[in-house]
Amino acid sequence: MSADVMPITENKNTKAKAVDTPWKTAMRRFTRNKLAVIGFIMIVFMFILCFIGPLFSPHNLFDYSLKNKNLAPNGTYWLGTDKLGRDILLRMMLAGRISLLVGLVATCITVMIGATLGAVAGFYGKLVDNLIMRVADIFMALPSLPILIILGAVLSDLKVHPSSRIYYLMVIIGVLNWTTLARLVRGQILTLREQEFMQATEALGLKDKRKIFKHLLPNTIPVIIVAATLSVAGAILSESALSFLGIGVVPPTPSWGNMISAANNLIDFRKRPWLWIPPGMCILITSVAINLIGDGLRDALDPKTKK
Amino acid sequence: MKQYIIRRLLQMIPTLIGISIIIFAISAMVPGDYITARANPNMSIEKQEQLRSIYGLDKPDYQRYFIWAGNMVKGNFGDSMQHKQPVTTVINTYVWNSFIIGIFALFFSWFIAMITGIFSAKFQYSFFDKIVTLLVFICMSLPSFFIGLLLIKFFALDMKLFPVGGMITSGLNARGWEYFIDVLKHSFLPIMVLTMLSTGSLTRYFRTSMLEVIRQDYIRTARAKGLKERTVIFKHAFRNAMIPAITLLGFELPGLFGGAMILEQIFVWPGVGHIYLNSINMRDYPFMLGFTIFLAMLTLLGNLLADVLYGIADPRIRLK
Amino acid sequence: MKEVLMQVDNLKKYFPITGGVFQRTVGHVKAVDDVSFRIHRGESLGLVGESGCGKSTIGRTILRLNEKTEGTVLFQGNDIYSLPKEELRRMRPKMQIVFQDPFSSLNPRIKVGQAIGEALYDHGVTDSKIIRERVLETMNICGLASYQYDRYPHEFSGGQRQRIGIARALIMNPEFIVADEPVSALDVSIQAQIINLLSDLQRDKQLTYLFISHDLSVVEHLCDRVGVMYLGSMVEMSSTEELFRNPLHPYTKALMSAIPIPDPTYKRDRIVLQGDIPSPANPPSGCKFHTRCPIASDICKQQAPEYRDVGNDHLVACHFV
Amino acid sequence: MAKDLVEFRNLETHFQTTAGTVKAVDNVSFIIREGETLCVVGESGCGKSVTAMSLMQLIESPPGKIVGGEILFEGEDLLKLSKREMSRIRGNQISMIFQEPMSSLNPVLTIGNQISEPLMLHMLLDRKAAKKRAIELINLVGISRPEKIFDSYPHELSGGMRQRIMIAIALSCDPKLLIADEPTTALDVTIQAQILDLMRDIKQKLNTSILLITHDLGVVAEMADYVVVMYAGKVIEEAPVLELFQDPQHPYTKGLLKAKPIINQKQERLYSIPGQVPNPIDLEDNCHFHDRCEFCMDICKVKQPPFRSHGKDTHKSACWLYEEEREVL
Repeated sequence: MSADVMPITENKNTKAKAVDTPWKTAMRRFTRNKLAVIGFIMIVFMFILCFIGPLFSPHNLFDYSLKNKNLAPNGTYWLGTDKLGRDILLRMMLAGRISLLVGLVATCITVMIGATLGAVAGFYGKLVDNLIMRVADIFMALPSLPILIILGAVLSDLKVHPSSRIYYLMVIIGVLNWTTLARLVRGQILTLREQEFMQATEALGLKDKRKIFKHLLPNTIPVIIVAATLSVAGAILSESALSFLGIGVVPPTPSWGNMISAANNLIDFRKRPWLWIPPGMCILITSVAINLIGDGLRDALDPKTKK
Repeated sequence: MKQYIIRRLLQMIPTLIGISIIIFAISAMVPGDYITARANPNMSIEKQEQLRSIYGLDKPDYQRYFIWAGNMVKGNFGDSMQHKQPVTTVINTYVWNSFIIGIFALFFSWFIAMITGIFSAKFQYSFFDKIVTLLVFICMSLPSFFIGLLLIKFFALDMKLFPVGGMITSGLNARGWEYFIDVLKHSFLPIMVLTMLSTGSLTRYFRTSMLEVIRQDYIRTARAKGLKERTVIFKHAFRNAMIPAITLLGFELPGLFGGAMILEQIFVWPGVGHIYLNSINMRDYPFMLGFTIFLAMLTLLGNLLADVLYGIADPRIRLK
Repeated sequence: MKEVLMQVDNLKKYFPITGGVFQRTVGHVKAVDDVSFRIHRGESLGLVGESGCGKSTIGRTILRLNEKTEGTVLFQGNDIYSLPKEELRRMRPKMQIVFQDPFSSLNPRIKVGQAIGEALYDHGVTDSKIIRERVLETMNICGLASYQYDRYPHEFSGGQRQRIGIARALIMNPEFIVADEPVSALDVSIQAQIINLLSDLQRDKQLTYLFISHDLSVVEHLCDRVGVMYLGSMVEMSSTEELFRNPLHPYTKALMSAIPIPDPTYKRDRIVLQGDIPSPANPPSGCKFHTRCPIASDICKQQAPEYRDVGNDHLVACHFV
Repeated sequence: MAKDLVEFRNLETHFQTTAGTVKAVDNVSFIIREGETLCVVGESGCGKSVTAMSLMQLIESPPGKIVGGEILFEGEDLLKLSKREMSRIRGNQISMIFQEPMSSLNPVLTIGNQISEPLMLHMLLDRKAAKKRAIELINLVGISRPEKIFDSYPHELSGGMRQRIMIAIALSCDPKLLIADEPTTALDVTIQAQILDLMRDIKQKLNTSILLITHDLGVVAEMADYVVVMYAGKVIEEAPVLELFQDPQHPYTKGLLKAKPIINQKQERLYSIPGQVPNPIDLEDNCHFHDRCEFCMDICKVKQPPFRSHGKDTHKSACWLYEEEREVL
C-alpha cells in the first residue's frame, strides 16, 4: 500500500536543495532516535570519565595508606577506599580505560579477521567460500565461554606478566568472535551480488578493483559498523567475566571485572558494597549504551526503514 | 527428512574433528598438568613420573590426541582425575542440576518474551512498547555475575528472602515435599537471573518477528475477512512469527545442559558448569576436554534440531 | 541480407536442483533449452513469453552474465565463451544491458553522474573533464538534466532511474543492447516516454536491440522481428508484421488473444488456455505446450515438433502447421 | 437505473510523513450501483488503492487517517460504525481481493482453514457445514479436485490458483460488493484472461457489484460498466465505459488512451505524456496535471477546476477547458 502512496518523485522546487548523501541521511535518522542519542551521550560520558577524569583526581593510584583503608564513601573519597586505602573512584576510572580499550581493540581484531574472511568468501565463492565457511562452522560450534576460561587459565600458567595480559586478552577475545561478522559480511555480499547493479558492473566490464571497492564494500560497511558496535559490548562483557573469575585482567592492573571480584570476600560483599557496585554499574551502563547505539545505527543505516 | 538428518549428521564429523583438534591443542598449551597442579611436596619425582605414565601424560601431544580421540569415538571420554570417575558419569551426575535451572529459565523467558513481544509489536510506538524496549536493552546488557551478586546481596543477605547459595540447606534431612520446597527456594534467584539474561534478546526477537509479520499481505487479507483483531494476531500473525523463533529453541539446547558457569559459581549451585570451573583449577584434563567436546556436540545437535524444527513448523520447507 | 551481429546456436542454460544425502544434482531447471537465433545489425529482435519461459535468462546468458550450459554464442564472430576474462572485459562496452527493476539496478551509494561515467575510467578514458562532458551529453540525450549529475538514485522516480540505466549503457557507445523488460515496472504514461526514447536512440545511433518483454503490444510497436518462447524453447519466430498478421503456433495465437484491448466495442474471440504453466524443472514430454494446447493430439505428447522454416523466414515448432 | 450500493462523499484520506502531508485521497466522490462493475483507473500513487482501503477501513494508522467525508453503504455511513460493527461488514457484505496472490494467503494455514474462517464467523456455520460450503466454493472458482485443494497449503498452488482461492474466500459470504485491487497485475496474460473470465462469470451468476481497481485500460474496457479516472488523489473524470473510451474529456484520460500501444494497430510513434506524477507531499490548490498538460492555461496553475458534467449527466470531468470562467482571479 505504501508503494501506492509514496512514489519518490522530484519536484522542481527540490532543485535548489542540497544533495543528501546516504551518510547524511543516516546521521539524520540516528539523531532522531532518542534512545540512540541517549546511548551516545552515555558512552561519551564514560569515555570522558575514564580517560580525562583521572587527570583531575587529587588521589594517586599508589596512595597506599592503611589508615584510610575500607572507608565508606565520603567527601574526600567519593566512592570510598579499598583494603589498601586506594581511592575507588580513581581505580574505577583507570579500570574503565582498560575495559574500554580491551573492548575496542578486540573488536578491531574481530572486524579485521571477520570482514576480510567474509568478504573473500562472498566475493570469490566456490572452493574458497567452502573452506572458510567450514572453518567458521568449527569456530561457531566451539563453546566460547569455556574456551575463554581455558585460555585465561593458560595465560595464568604461562606466567604472563599482568601488564601484558591485556594484550593477550584482546587477541583472544577478538579472534574467537570472528565468525558472526564473517557470516554477516558474506551474507551481505551474496545478497548484493544478486542485485542488478552488480550485474551491471559486470556488463559494463568494470575492473574487479572498482567492483569491490566502489560497489561491494560501501554497501557492506553499514553491516560491519552495526555488528562491530554490538561486538564491543560483547567483548567488554567477556573481559569483565574473565577478570571477575581472576583469569582475565589481573591485579594490580585494575579492570571493572576484577574490581567486582572483591565481592568474593564475604565481608566486603556484605558490608562494603562501594567496592564492587560502582564498577558493576559502569559495565552495565557502558554495555546498555553500546547496545542502544548499535540498534540506532542499525535502523539508521538500513535502507529498508524509510523515514 | 530421514535423509536430511543423516546427511547433517555426516557433515558434523569433519566439524567435530576440527573442534577436537582445537580444543586439544589449547589444553596442550597449558604448562604443567594434573600432577603438578596437585603438587604434593611429599611426592617423589619418581612417583610423579610413574603417575604420569599411568595417566599417559608422558607421551608426545599428537599421540595423546589420537589416543584420546580414538577413545572418544568408542564413547569413552576417559576418567576424570579429580573425581576418579568416568567423565560421562561426572557429567551425568551434575548435568541434571544444571538442567533444573536451565529448563525453568527457558520456560519463563519464553513465556515472558512471547507475551511482551507480541504486545509491544501490536502497540508499536506506544508507551508500553517504549518501556519494553528500554528493559530489553538493559536485560541484553546485563553482566551475569554482577546482577547475580546484586540479587544475592539484596534478596538473600539483606532481606533474607532466599538462601545465599547452594542447592539444599546443609544439614537439612528433608525428603519429599519439604526437599522440593528447599530446592525451589535455592533455585529461585539463579533461575531469575538466567531468565532475565535471556528474556531481553528473545523479546526483541519476537517483537521484530511480529512486526515483520503484521506488515504482510495475508494479515491484511485476514482483516479484510472481518476477523476479530484477536484472531488476526493470535491465529494468523503469531503462528507465522513463531516459525523463525522455533529455530531458536534448537539453539537453547547447549544452554540447557551446559550449565551457566559463572552463575553456578556465584550461587554455589552444584551444576556441571560449576564443576567445570573447578576442573580447570585442578587441571583435570580429561574432564575439561570431555566436557568441552560435549558442549560442542550439543551445539551442533542444537543447530540440527533447529533446522528440523523449522522444517516441521513451516509447511513451505521440505527438508531434503 | 544484413550482417549477423549476434549468433546463438543450440544455447542451453540449466540451473541445477540438488538433493539426496550428498547434495548431488538430482535435476535441472531447464531455463533455456536448445535455442538458436540470429540478430542482424541494426534490427531489434523481440522476445516474448510468460514468466518462467527463459527469456530473461537468454538475455543474460548471451552476454555471459551467467555461464551457459551448452551451445555457442558468437558476437561479431567472436565466441564470447572462449574469450579470456580480460579480453571479454574489453569487449563488454560493445554489448550492454538495461534492466527491468529501476530500483535494484542502481547502486544506492553512487551518484548518478558517477554511475553513468565510471565505466569510462575502466576502459581507458582517464581525463575527468572529458568524462564529465560525455556523461552530461549522454544524460542530455536520455532526457536527464545536468543538475542531476550529483544526485543519488533515491531522489529519482522509476522512469528517471530507467533513463539513468539507459544512459549508463549508452555512454560506452554500444552496438548491441539487451533490454530486459525495461518498461514493465513503469506506469503507462512513463512507459511511452521510455519506449520512445529507446526507438529514438536506435534510429540515431544505429543500435541493435534484443528486446525482452511479456507485453506483445510493446514488442509489436518496437521490434522488427519477434520470437515467442514457452518453457525454455522458442516456439515461433518471424518478422513482426508476419507474426501478428499470421500467427501459426497455437500458443502465439492464445497469447495474442489474451491481451485485453482498450476498446469496449472490440469483439473478442478469445482462446482461453486452460491450466497453469508447467514447471520448467519438470516440463511435459514431447511438445511442451501439449498440456494446455487446444489442438493437441497423441503425437504432441510423444514427439517434440521440429522447429522449422515454413517459408517467408517464418519459423515455427508445431506438428499441425 | 439500479439502486446505489456505495456512495463516496468527499472522502479525504491523508498520510502523515516526516516531509509533510500526503493527501492520498482528496475530496473523492462517486457511486457504485448494484450489479455494476465500476473501475477505478489511474497510475501508481493516484490514490485508487487507498480509496478502496478506506472503504474497508483497513488504512494503516498511523500514518494514514480518514480525515473527512462519508462512505455510505446502503445508505449507512460506514465511517460512523464501531470497529465491531465494521468487522461484521468486512468479509461478509463487502469483501476484497488483492494484487499479490503469492503473499495474500497465510502460508502456515491450509486453504480449507482459510476459506472456512469467514463462513464460520459470519454465516455461523459449524466446521462440517463450512467444509462442505468451502468445497463448493473451490469448485465454483473453477478448480478441479476441491477436496484435495482443501487440505493443501498455499505454497503448493500456482499464482493463478491462489487468486482463484482468494476469490473463493471473498465470495464465501455472498457479498454485495467485491473489491478487486489490481487482481491480475501480478499474473501472466494467459492466466489473467482466466481470472477475468471467472470474475465476469461470477458477476453474472451472483449479481455482485464489483469495484475493480486497475491501471490497465484494456482490463477496464473488458470489465467495466462505469469508469472513474484518478490522478494525484483526485477524481478527474468519470463516465460510462463506452462514453469514456469514445469521448474522453480530460487531457490526462486522452493521453492515457493514446500512450499505450495497441496490438494490431501499429503507430509510428507513441503519444507520450511528458514529465511525471507530481510529488504528493503538500500539493498546491491547482490542477495537479497542469505541468504535464499540453493545453495548460494560466488558471490551471492557480485554481482547481470544478468536477462536473459538461453535457451528458453521467459524464463528469474536472478541467478548465470545459469551463466558461478562464480568467485568473
